[in-house]
Amino acid sequence: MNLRAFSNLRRNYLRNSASDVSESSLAFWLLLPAVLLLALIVVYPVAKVIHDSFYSISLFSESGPAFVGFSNYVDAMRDPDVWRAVRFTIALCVVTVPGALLVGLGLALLANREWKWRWPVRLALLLPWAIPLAFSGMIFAWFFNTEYGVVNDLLRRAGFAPISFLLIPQWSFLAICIATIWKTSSFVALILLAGLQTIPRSLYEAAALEGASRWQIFRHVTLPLLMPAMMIALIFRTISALQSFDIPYAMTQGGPARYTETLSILINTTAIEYMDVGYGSALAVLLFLLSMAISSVYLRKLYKGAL
Amino acid sequence: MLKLPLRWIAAAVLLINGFFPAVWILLTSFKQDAELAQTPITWWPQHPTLDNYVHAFSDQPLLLFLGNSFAVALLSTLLTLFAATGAAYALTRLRLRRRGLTLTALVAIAMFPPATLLVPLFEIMRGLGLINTYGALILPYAVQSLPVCTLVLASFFQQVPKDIENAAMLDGCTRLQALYRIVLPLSAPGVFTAGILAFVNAWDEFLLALALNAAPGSRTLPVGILLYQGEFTFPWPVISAALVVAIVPLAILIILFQERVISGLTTGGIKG
Amino acid sequence: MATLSLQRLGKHFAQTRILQEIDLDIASGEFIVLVGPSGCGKSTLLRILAGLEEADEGQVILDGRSINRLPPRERNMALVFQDYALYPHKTVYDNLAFGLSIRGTPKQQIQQKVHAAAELLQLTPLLQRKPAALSGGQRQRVAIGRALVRDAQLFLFDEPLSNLDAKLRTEMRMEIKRLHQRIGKTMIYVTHDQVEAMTLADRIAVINHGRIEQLGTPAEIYQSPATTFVAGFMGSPSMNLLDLPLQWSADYRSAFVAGQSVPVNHLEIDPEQQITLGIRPEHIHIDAAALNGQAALRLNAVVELIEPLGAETIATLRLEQLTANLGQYTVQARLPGHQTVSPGQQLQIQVAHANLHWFDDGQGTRIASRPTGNTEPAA
Amino acid sequence: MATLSLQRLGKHFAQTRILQEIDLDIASGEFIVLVGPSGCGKSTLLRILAGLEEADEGQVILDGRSINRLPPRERNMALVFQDYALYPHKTVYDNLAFGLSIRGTPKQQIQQKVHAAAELLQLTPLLQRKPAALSGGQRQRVAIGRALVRDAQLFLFDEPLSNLDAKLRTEMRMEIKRLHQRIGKTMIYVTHDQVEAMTLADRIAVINHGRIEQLGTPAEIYQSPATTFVAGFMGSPSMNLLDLPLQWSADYRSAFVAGQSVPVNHLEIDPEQQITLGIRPEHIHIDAAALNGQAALRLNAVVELIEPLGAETIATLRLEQLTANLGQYTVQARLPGHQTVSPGQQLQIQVAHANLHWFDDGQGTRIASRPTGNTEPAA
Amino acid sequence: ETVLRVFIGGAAQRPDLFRALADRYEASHPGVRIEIGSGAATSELQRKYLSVLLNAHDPSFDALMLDIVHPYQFATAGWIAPLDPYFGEERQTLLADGLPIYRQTNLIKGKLYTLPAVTDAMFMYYRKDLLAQHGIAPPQTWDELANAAQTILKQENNPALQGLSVQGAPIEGTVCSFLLPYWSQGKDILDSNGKLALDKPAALRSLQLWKGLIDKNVIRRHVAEVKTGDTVNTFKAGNAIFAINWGFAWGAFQNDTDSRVKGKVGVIRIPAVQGGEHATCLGGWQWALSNYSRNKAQTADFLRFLASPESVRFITLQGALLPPYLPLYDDAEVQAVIP
Ligand SMILES: Nc1ncnc2c1ncn2[C@@H]1O[C@H](COP(=O)(O)OP(=O)(O)OP(=O)(O)O)[C@@H](O)[C@H]1O
Ligand SMILES: Nc1ncnc2c1ncn2[C@@H]1O[C@H](COP(=O)(O)OP(=O)(O)OP(=O)(O)O)[C@@H](O)[C@H]1O
Ligand SMILES: [Mg+2]
Ligand SMILES: [Mg+2]
Repeated sequence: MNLRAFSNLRRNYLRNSASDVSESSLAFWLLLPAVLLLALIVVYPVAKVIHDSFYSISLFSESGPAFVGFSNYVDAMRDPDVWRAVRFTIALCVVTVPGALLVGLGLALLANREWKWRWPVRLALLLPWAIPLAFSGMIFAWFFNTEYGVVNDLLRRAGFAPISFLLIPQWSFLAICIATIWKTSSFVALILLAGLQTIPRSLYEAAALEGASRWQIFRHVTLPLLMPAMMIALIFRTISALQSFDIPYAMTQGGPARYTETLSILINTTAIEYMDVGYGSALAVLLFLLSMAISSVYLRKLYKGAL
Repeated sequence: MLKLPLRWIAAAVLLINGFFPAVWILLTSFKQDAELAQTPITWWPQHPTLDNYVHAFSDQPLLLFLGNSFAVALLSTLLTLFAATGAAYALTRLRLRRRGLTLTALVAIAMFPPATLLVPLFEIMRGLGLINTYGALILPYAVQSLPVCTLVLASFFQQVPKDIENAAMLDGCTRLQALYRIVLPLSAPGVFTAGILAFVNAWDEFLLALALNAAPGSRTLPVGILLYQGEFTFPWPVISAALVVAIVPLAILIILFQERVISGLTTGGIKG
Repeated sequence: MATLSLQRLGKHFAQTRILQEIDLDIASGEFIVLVGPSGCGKSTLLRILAGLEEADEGQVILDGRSINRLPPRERNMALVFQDYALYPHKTVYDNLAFGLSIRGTPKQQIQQKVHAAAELLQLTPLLQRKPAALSGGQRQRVAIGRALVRDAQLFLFDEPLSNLDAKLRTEMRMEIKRLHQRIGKTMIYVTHDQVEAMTLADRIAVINHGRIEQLGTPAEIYQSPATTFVAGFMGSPSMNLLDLPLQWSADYRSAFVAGQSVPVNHLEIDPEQQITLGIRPEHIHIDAAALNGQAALRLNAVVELIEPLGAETIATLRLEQLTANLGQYTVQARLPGHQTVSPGQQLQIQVAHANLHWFDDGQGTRIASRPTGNTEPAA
Repeated sequence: MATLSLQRLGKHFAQTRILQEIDLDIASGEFIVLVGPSGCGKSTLLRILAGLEEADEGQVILDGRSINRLPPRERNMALVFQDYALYPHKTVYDNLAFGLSIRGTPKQQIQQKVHAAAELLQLTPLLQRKPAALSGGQRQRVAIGRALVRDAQLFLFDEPLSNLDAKLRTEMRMEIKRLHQRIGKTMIYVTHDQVEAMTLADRIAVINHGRIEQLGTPAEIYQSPATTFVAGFMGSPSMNLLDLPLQWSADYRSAFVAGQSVPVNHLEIDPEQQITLGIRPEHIHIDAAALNGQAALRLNAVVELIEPLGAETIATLRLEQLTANLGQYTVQARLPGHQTVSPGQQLQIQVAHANLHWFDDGQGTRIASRPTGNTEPAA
Repeated sequence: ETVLRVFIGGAAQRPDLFRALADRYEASHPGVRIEIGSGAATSELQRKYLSVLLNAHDPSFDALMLDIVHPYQFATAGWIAPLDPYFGEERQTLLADGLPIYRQTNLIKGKLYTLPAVTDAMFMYYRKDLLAQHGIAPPQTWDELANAAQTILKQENNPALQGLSVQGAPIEGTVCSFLLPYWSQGKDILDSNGKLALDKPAALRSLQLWKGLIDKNVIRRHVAEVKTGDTVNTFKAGNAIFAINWGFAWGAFQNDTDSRVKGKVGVIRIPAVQGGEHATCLGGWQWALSNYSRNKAQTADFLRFLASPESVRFITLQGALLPPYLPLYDDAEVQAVIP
């Protein structure tokens, strides 16, 4: 071993000794509450779901749980219902995530401006969110109702024939998307608004002086500096879009003809209605893996670039 | 020429989008049941009535629900913020091995659909003797909000110029003091945002609240409000009235908080 | 092209008046330097010109048109921010290029301009860095560069060289001067550096408490400061100001200062007036030879403190008690580096009569020369 | 109390070496000034001392104990950040008070100290403002104040006065000097201001490319710069450096510069050596009288440019073609303000032999005096 | 002291009445305390709630009031305990007296799992005033109904007025709606072995009947969105001539303050298909014993009390709920409350 390598080694040793130890031990203590919470609340349930996914546990069957290896997963892969639900869920994601991002960004930009409409905008920004999720779907089911819905009332007034939105597959998809975007844009807007507030005013000033138009300022200053917030909003919005349950369920119960059945609805019916816990767990794990796969792209970006 | 109206139209659409359902609920809360079944539908209440509000308060202990929801939401928010602050600081400012892994693990929590975790969660809470208490909700809510709150806080901590924190440490702060006295106040918009996220999540949540906290005395709002419905009836007017009662304090609370958050908290601190 | 006229500009933050009654006409291509004590409103004035701050009163007229309401981006001005305001997410290159690319300058031209500016500012090796990885002076140079690459009609500089070393500062100063001569654009420049102010300015505006205290060429400002404030502010060490009691000669054509008769008949001085006498440190000589025989005031003094600066030495001298109350004064003298004095040393200092500045003690204004004067002046 | 010793300190960011082999022993109570071109590593060095940055190599020894691993707060040092680093959410008062209150100083004492510092820094009317509502110079003063109120054992200042006007800068400089004399604490001070460096320093360290190029008293640095870099860096305008071909006299005791014989037998000069001749601008005289009869080099020159600065005038002169390649040189001369020259004017300049600096042309190092010398020197 | 906890879902199941019964029981059984838990109004939410608890083997409820559709699942999952050990011969009388449907549902795989609590059935409500005005007699068959509705709709010419309001949303009520004409053809969906055995032609006819009603605009097109409450509201608002709904709706039509059809409501049995029999859908609630109860015997005893004819009579009289026992339908007092 030459001297240089030795001194490197020594340096590394030193570096990892004193201040690092105190920093990483502080890191440990700071992470502890979060870790404890997780250990207490999440570890067992998640482990149980994963465990159950390898068993055949149907509460309807007389026999007890039996280890079946990957057969639940294999079944899932072969199950056309699963594929249909995956397709629908992803379609929902593809529309509602960008949709909510766009609406949320618009709201956040409006709410961040120094103008007299700021207060109403901020209210508009959070009202959809303040209406509990359990009721949001119902309200929109009502809005899109053929007879009693506001949307059809407007259509009628405009001279169109009413549309049974929730009974026709394509329309019901649209209705669910609208409701979802409406409900979730608040979340996005709030995070983006917070992100906007960290951008120093002087940068806008500098850009304005350099002759940038509003759009250029937005494109070259606001947007890049908003990226971390955007990533956060994206990650969580995507995850929750993949888990869409309440709104589609309240609006169509997965109908018409299971067309709007999301993965979560499918899991719910499987595990709770049909009490097929093993299969349901396997589906839950698959949903988890899907979420992981999709959000890992963002995550990498997040801790490479932004964080 | 074309740009300006376009912007205004976009703004108007966004505003209507935000307001309409809430306004509709407000209007409904003044309608009578039968009015809802009329076709063509009515927009303004034909026979405005406050009965629904009376019912909202008399049929169910609405104030109790409000109080419960508030307590649960507040406590879980505080717990989340506490845990998330530490985690976010460790993630952003401290030397931490496997930072990426920690981050991923944290976010992964959010990826399990809560419905599937319900039964084991129930068992845990029963084991802790927390079933039908605030605790049964506070803990899981805190965990639910932990990932997003941590990331929001982390992104704010990241924005605080390092030298300001350095100055604090030179002034004699420990890392922790620098966190609580300098970094945290400078991240106020992030703290408030994380707080609001956690609070509203707790305020909104239904499924866990139904399963883990069914005792009449500690019931939260979403569960409580659904009790207005009968087996077959869904009395929108009364429920709307209850929703209005539930939304107004929340909206006021959030707006108050938001208005206190001024942007550009770190301006003037650093040259360059 | 760009004549700028500020008319009774006023600005206040909350209750505090920051600027008041700023009147300033700037010819096209002129180089105006703003100086003034810290917090007097220089940056605010620049920001109002750039459109970043709104004036509460008055007008900014550019080429005959009021631009009070014109948004910054339509003003086509370049500003070097006092606190840089670099884009943290862009590399140095992109920081420099942004203003050009935003206006659709062809890529190649951008590259060429940016590289030229970077070369000039000695930033070339740093072009791919982000601002966070730069030293203070490097950041400041990026801030300058961002303005220089622009093809603006008006250049505003807010203490652009404050964090650079003397050598670089000299080079940069030259570059700015050269640029000004080449493109002939109007420039407004805030600085605390005497040398910059004196060498760059066509005219200097001295601001105090939000007002323009004096506006004039560097020579005017230096040689005929309008007020004691200006006198004390410009020049380092600053002018020595002595509140002196005057005795008058019988014909009121000369006054007795420290027992010596000094002719004052060229001044609009009033026998009742209390006066302040100003003496620049560099006009205090300790060897008579330097005076070349000019009439001079001679005072005895003791050296209290010497500060050798290399090229020169600043000596703090206590005047010897010649008359009743002269002993309270200390003055600073600027002596050539080779002239050796030592603390405690007694000496006689001499100030040519022509180099005495006379101010009204109460208002601090310069006492004007008589329009029709039978001056009895210096060589 | 606080003797500080830096031993072979090194630091790099990514691949770039920022500091290397910094050796510096600082006595307790000493006032060290660091100077050097922008980006040379001055701030980095201060930050390593304060514990904000970790050295990659070497040791920082405080009172005999290595403090490399000591966290900042336990070092009890006060640092004025180059970028201020004020607490934006605290008022000026709280910014100043924070360091005291965090260490449990009694309220009353805090109040008293803060008010005293605010008075000194002319911040009293601003105590209730937040930093965002301050001007650049005011912010800088808060940053200074934050360090001054502290009872630190070591004070680090990073260009603390760069954004203040000349008058305030002079006052602040005096205050810092006074403070140093009163409390006798070790101070390390980065500045680009010649006057500050010369007046404040016990010793100056000139840093270049992350190395200490010369360490010495202000007089040493100024009068015997160790390298052409130091020579060029200290002094404004900087020393004129002329790469000259030398002809030798037969006995090698004198050399011919521009045809004139200059004695060099007091120097360890080598006939093969290419040399660089250094002449400070203030040593260039245009009237023979100023030489007081010293032996001098006389060169003909034409005035190219004059920059009147008030107290003095900087003249750029082109040397007249006396020998083959002298005409390529311009030199800057610092003339008293009253000496009037005008562009185009022909004159003879004179530089005393004693004021000539000799450097090795290749390495740029000063050519040392012979230890045993039959010097033939200046008066 | 023994504490028995009883789950009675929502207000529709009248926990107040059962509280009164529980008080009686407490009075006669010192040392036993009854607590009633509630928490979810709809049978779906109740099921969600209970399935979490029971899945977690939670002992916090001893007795459960279940929607009639749930016991089968709960029993197969092993969540509720058979009652046979606690009911010897009584079992026979209970079964004999119950409405026929309960004979099927109370017995699961030959074991007694549940006891009847309250019952409900679907009825055809109609606008007495409108029918009288147009001189039409209450219809007995679907065709009559269709004709009646069409006539009245034409003559009233009120765009808001619907012929028949019936549930079509994917809820239990819809299954009932579908089954009404099906049953009316004398068919059953379960064969004698309890297997699903749909008679296809009958089912088809049943669907055709609904489609016909829609085509004739007797039923509005959006029927697939209509839920029970919608029917109630539509009828209450006077916007339907006929409505099929559960027994509880009677109270709503006659008593709610915003009802515009007070005193104008008639009720008849559900029409039959041409040549078929009247059939209706029965719903209701049943008592079950949680398998995780720690006081099974005591709970069973309490259930016995709850299911006793006296208790049921009390509930019927107080709550205007349909009793699950045949003999009670002959009771004069009972007939006074329920038409
Ligand atoms: N994070 C970084 N990554 C790479 N290089 C860096 C980084 N931070 C600083 N540097 C470089 O280190 C060098 C020294 O920086 P430092 O701030 O110490 O300079 P300085 O002497 O204080 O200069 P100035 O007078 O301009 O303030 C600079 O050249 C700078 O570009
Ligand atoms: N937001 C504000 N509220 C109140 N006073 C303010 C605000 N911003 C600036 N000021 C005050 O306005 C005055 C002028 O500020 P300005 O920045 O123009 O000074 P300046 O002349 O540039 O000083 P410096 O040389 O220190 O940069 C200062 O006294 C400052 O305290
Ligand atoms: Mg300024
Ligand atoms: Mg620096």
